[in-house]
Amino acid sequence: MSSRCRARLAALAALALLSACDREERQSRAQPVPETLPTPRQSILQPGVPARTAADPRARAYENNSYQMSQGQLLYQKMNCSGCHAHGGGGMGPALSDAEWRYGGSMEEIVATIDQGRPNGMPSWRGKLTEQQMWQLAAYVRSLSAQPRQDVLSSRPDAPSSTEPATLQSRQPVVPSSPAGVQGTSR
Amino acid sequence: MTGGGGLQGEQFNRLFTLFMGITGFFYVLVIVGMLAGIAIRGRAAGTERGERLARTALLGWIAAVVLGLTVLTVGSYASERRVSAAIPARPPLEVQITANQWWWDITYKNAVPANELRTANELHLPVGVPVKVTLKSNDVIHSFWIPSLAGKQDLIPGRVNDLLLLPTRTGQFRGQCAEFCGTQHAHMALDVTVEPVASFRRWQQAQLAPAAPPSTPLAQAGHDLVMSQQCASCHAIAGTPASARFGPDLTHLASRRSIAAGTLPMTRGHLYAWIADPQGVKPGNNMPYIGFDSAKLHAVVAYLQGLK
Amino acid sequence: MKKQRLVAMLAAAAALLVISAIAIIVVRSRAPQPVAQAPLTPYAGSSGAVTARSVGDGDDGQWTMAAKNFASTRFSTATEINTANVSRLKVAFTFSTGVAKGHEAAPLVVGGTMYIVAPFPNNVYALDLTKPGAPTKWTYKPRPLSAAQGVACCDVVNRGAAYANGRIFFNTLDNRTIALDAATGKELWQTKLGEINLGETMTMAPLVAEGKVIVGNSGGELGVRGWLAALDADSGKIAWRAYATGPDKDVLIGNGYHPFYAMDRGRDLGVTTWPPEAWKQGGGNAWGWVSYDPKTRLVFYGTGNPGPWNPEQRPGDNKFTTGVFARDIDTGAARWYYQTSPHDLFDHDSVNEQILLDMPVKGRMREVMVRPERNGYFYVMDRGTGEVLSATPFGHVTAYKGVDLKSGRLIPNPAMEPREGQVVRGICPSAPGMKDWNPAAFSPLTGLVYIPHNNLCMDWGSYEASYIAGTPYVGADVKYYAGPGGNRGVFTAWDPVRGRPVWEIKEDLPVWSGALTTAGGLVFYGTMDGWFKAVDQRSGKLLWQFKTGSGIIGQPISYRGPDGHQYVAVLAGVGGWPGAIVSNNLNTADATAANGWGVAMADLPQKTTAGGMLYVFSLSR
Amino acid sequence: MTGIARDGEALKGAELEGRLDRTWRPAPGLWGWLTTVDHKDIGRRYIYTAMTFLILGSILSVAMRLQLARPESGLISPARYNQIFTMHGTTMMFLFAVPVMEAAAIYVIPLMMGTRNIAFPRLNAFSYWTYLFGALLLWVGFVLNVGPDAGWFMYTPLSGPQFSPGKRTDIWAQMITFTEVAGLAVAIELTATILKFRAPGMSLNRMPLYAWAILVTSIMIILSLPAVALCSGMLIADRLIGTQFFNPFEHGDPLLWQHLFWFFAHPEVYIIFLPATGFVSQIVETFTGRPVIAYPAMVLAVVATGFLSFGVWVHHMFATGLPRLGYDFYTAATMAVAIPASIQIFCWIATMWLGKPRYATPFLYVIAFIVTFVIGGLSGVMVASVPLDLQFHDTYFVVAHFHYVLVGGAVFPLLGALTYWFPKFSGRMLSEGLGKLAFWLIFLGFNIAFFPMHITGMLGMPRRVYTYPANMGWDGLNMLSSIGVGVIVLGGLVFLANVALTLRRPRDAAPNPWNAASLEWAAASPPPPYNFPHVPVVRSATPLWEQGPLPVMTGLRVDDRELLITTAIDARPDIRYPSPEGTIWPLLSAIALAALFIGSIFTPWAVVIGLAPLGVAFLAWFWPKGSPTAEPVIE
Repeated sequence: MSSRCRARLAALAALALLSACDREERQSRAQPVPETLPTPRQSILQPGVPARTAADPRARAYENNSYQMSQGQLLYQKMNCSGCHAHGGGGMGPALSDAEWRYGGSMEEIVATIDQGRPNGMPSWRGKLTEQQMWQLAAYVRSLSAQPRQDVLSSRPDAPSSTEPATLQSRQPVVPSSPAGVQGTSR
Repeated sequence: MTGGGGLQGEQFNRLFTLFMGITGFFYVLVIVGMLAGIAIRGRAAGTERGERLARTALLGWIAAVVLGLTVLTVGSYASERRVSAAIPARPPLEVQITANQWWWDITYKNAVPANELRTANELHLPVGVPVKVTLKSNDVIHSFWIPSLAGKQDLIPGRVNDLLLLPTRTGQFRGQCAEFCGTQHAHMALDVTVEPVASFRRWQQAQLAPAAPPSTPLAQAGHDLVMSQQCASCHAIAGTPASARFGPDLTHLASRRSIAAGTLPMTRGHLYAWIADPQGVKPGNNMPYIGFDSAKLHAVVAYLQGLK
Repeated sequence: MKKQRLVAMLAAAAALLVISAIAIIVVRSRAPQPVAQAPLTPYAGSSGAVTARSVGDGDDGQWTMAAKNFASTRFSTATEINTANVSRLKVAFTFSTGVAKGHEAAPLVVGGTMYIVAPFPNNVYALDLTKPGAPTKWTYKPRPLSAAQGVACCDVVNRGAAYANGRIFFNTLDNRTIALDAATGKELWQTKLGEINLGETMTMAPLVAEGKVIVGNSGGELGVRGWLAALDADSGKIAWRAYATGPDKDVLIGNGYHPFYAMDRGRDLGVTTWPPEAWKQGGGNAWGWVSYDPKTRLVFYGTGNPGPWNPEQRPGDNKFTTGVFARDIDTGAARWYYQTSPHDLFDHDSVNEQILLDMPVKGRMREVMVRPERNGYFYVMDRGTGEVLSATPFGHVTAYKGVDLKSGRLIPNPAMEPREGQVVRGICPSAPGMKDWNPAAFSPLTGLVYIPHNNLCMDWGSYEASYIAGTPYVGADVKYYAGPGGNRGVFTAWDPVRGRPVWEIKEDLPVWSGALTTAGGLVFYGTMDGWFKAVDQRSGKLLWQFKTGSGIIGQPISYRGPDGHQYVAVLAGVGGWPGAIVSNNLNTADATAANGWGVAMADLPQKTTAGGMLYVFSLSR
Repeated sequence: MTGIARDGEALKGAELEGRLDRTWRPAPGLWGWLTTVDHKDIGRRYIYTAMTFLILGSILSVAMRLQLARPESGLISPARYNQIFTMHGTTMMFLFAVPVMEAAAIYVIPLMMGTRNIAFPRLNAFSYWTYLFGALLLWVGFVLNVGPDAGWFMYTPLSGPQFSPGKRTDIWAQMITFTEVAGLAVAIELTATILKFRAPGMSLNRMPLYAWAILVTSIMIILSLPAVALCSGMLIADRLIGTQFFNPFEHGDPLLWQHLFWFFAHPEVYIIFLPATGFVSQIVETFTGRPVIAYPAMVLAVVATGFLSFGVWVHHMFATGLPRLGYDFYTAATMAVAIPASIQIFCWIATMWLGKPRYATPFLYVIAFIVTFVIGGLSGVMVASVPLDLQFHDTYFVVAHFHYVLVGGAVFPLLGALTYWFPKFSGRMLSEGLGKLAFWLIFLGFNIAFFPMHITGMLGMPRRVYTYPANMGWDGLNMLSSIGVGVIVLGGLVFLANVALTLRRPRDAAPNPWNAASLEWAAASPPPPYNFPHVPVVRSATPLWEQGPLPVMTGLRVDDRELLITTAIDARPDIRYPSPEGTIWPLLSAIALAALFIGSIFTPWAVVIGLAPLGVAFLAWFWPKGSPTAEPVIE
């Protein structure tokens, strides 16, 4: 093998590696794909049947990019998502950190949910968020249930932790006390 | 030298002159000594007398260095104390500045909360009035620095710092973030205006008023877009339903000197550029590309330009 | 001695029986009015407090409003079920609402019919008590907007209806007040009062007095500007609406406004005690309880928390949130106002019930209202002037140092004040308070107030919140956990005169149900794991308990059925703010789930499941 | 004692050298290259690697200066620029400056001490491989666009999990772990070598000043590196497993990072600077033909600098709002550092007065050192003052200041030292003509590039900006700085050309071409694997300037690797000590360690799983061989 040939091979290998490693790039502009949402505008949801939406090439790109995911994390707090869904545990809205998805848990389906809103209270964010922001949010939402690749996730935000409070008092079971000292039923 | 717009700046200039004098003297001494030593080749070479002389001179040199350093240290302390003595610990004006990636959120505190004034990226100070700048951060560490007024203080998440300033000269200055704070650290500037008390009061009154209602049909269309589209998800405009706090307050946007924390001068053309392609102007900042078509862009710019 | 008393009581009971029998007959023809009666004979050792004499204890045959009467005592004069026989209490009949959300409502019983408002979708059921098994007489479905569920801060609850003049009044989650014909279930009128797109909902139980339906809105966690409105009971037209923030004309503050304390006086405080414009999203919702004194024609109610929770975003006192208003029922004009938590730091709404009592204070009988407040203090206030006569903590308080009775101000503990960007730990009571909405009951027999409440502390981390209409406006991540002792709930018998507990029962879970007192010497309450309990008013001794199918957060009531026997009824159905962990199937790995209940309620899914069911009990015969 | 051969009257000259060569020479070929534990091989390798990173770091600085030459330039995106300046700082500080100073010491110190190898030679090999893998990790990451981008100082919370998503910062932090391990290992070797391996008679007060500098430096490394090990470990834990060390919400503290980081990073500047003063002392001694005057004062100055350097870290944090009284202390302490530095400067100049200077290239670098370093030192006095620092902090004034200190104070002496010891390394003298040309280009280019930065800083230009607005009065000065960097690059190329051309010539250097006084010049140029046929004996501070042949001591084994250990203070012969053979296990251990560290970037389980191969490699490395243990010197 001539040295020139070897050099070319090396250059090719280097290029391949380079292209594989864009997943940390701070891509501030949206992905170079036409900005259209993945689903038809009307809902195609059916109870009990997981909605199958067309795969969108952006799904993987956003989900595998740690910067996009961290932007999603930022938006999750700034757009008050955490007000309803807490840090994944839910509240006014359903939990996002469990395995149950009422309206589908794929990137495309989550974007559709954010975009269209859902009948039991999820507001539509169309026109309130850009599509890029919805993709970022969807990537972060999926990370709450640990679905994307682990090496893309951040361990924690600089925010109050959502784990058990350090000051938690004893978790011993408490037996209801009665001042008269009587326990249980008097049948 | 850009110091000198405020008390600290004046003190800085005086102290710097002292330091330059003494350090300059020692520098000249060293260089002349070395050049002489080289030029006068081996004049004292090998002599016992030379060795003894050198040891004695060393003691003298140490004494001189210690003396010089003492003067500088004391001068430095004195300068600091003079500044803190000149500014009361609780001055009449308090401004709270909260740093964000990559812009400044500014609130003029007031005993009556309803008179608290909120603006962004532009600081007005009355000349000759001591001011306490309270510094907080919403994300990473930033540093507040107006070179002309001198003094620098970090804004650290989880802590509240403050900086006492006393502007002594009117003028327009540029402040900026001095601690590396991420992608757009370079474009995190602050327009500072030091003005006479009367015009400061006028500015304050004007800024306290709610936003001007749109005056033309085009501006009205822009207003409706700003309220119904992505803009209102992040920005607040007093007197309108837009009340979000993710981005800078836009109530009197058009009265400011620059766009996007000192990135572009405030002109009609730059407003177009900024809204049409924020990521081209300031890559990595949190303002998204919205994709207004030209008609909508015209309307939005027309409305924003009316926010005097 | 004992025998004499027994005879006297039996005689009284017989007299009551006759009276109520007459009342039932009357009721069938025309609407009942609360009947002022002579106070019952208190037990020896009673605190000396009695139900406000201007209201009286009412009759025992029915339950026309959630709080039983205008004084909000929740005291039934029926004596059939008493400490001696309560152990024979058995289920008489049940009824499923078919809703698996939190059931906070009190059933109403009027003239042989029971009325139930279920949680969203707020169906109203009328059960015919005259027939065996109480079959449904009619059902009314208001069909509220589905999206309203998304802006209801703490489960899609409803706290009950009100009855007056042959009409049932209730609120729907999507901000409608509806009047139904009690006999047929036909809709008479409905008035839309708010906008769910702005985050507004209605969950409270209306109060009807002097031909006015008093209602208020919810939404303090979504930056909704609070108000209390009076609707004309006949037409549904808005007679007046008083906002909790904004200029004096919006708050209906005029010449007749005479607050007791200087801190509540001034012009346009609803504007000047806020940063510019912030009052428009300032909260202060009247989502809790309303009491009424017919003598002074004053309506009493409290206002909710200011928005957002993060206090640093709203410097100032934030009038007129977290305080108590006394308003003229005809005009809505404010008579007085007292702010329990100026510049509220911890979501300590002031919406809890005000029980109107007459009781001795420093040797003099005074017309007072007592309020077991969310901030942990038991307030005794002069209901004519708004003067605070005493404010005593009824649990573990670290958040405050006390109430300065001179200025009326609550004194916060500087070490516990929230700071943006840092978690403050060990704040007691927590955001749900020493006691949330779940109402206490008063027994004129003992003169004690029976308070179902919490023993919770919290960690609080606040950050700047952004107001986006129709989304939460909170700015704080909080986590609750059990306070000293490890028990999350307490049921306390409180002596309002001496300002101290007489007895208390520690409950593992927060006590989120209302309380009911009866002339039989009993007090009833339920627990979130589904135990419905009867204890002795005097000793707190547990006399009877029954495990229902789901956790109880409803308000028990008691009535005399058409058969002349006494019944006790309660809605079971876990939910509400803490119970949303179960009713909304939340993930408790996240301590901040349900605004802070995640870890505090982590064991609830193992202890109960969702489901709405009415349970009615009577003595086995 | 049959079968044991020792040098002495019976065994000397060519036969001795032949046998010693057989004993000490590494195995031939690639295997030998991988297994060698010879301090000269490893030292050379270390120097080459570190100089490679100097070149790479300089390429980054050229990129930065191209971007900054004009205002609002769009040449480099902000995200890329932030990586570049982070990589520049990190490479220069962690991959070039500290390693190259250690590398020179690894090569020179055993020779200067008159011994045959460094203490713990296998650890030395391990240290090199660890350093290499850490450096490769960082640079491969950078090439693959996962280079760190939060600054070489990695302030939290910017470097924390929220604001630096992805693996960029983890790569940086693990690179730190690698260099910590490498640096601590070398520091321990050098401390042991200097204290125990000195030639008989080289009592502490006869030790060359360079050895003093290295001794103090090594102790400083041992004391300061744990601080950065701690904070980078905490950062990794925060980022990887979600601990809350630096989360202000959960009562973690971003300033904790700054305290720990600067507790290491300020001494680090002196870790770079003190060896450079050692170079200067050796060069001044050689090229003035006399010892540096006031030896005790010089030693005390070095020790004092090391001591004071641990008490000044807060002067990096004057703007953070710490208590004012604390600031006063750190101002005074920082000012005090000027005293030992000024003593050293005085002594060198006085030595020039009293000696007969020769203007060889190394000496020119010393002159350049004094001219530039004193500027950096004096601007350092300025930034010690709180009011002045609050204006200068994080501006180009500080950039100018520390480049004057680090380039003027360390790189110039280093280049001088490389020129000075080049004949020892390679057996060839560098060309004086090209050397002087390179010197003048670098010296002038440096001043053109960095002096204007004092002014841009005073005009208000902050550091670490990827661009700046026009019309601030900064444009021309920035252009000048960029031109200056071009001149430095030219000088650097001439220097490289000089080295390349020289290496093509045959070996011709005498053992002591500069007529220097210290022991390394007693060995051949380049030295044989065993350094010295006989252990030299020292009777003064300048042994090679003594009359007559260098006295030696005999009796060490020649058929096995054996060293002489002397007492720590007086250097009296103490025991004979076996020095280990070459082995592959340090390399394999380093590979296992690298797998563990790099794996831990991706999953914490790598720490658990990675321990197994590491344990095996260590076990094999440390397995007792049954070789004779140290025995006391009998004579």
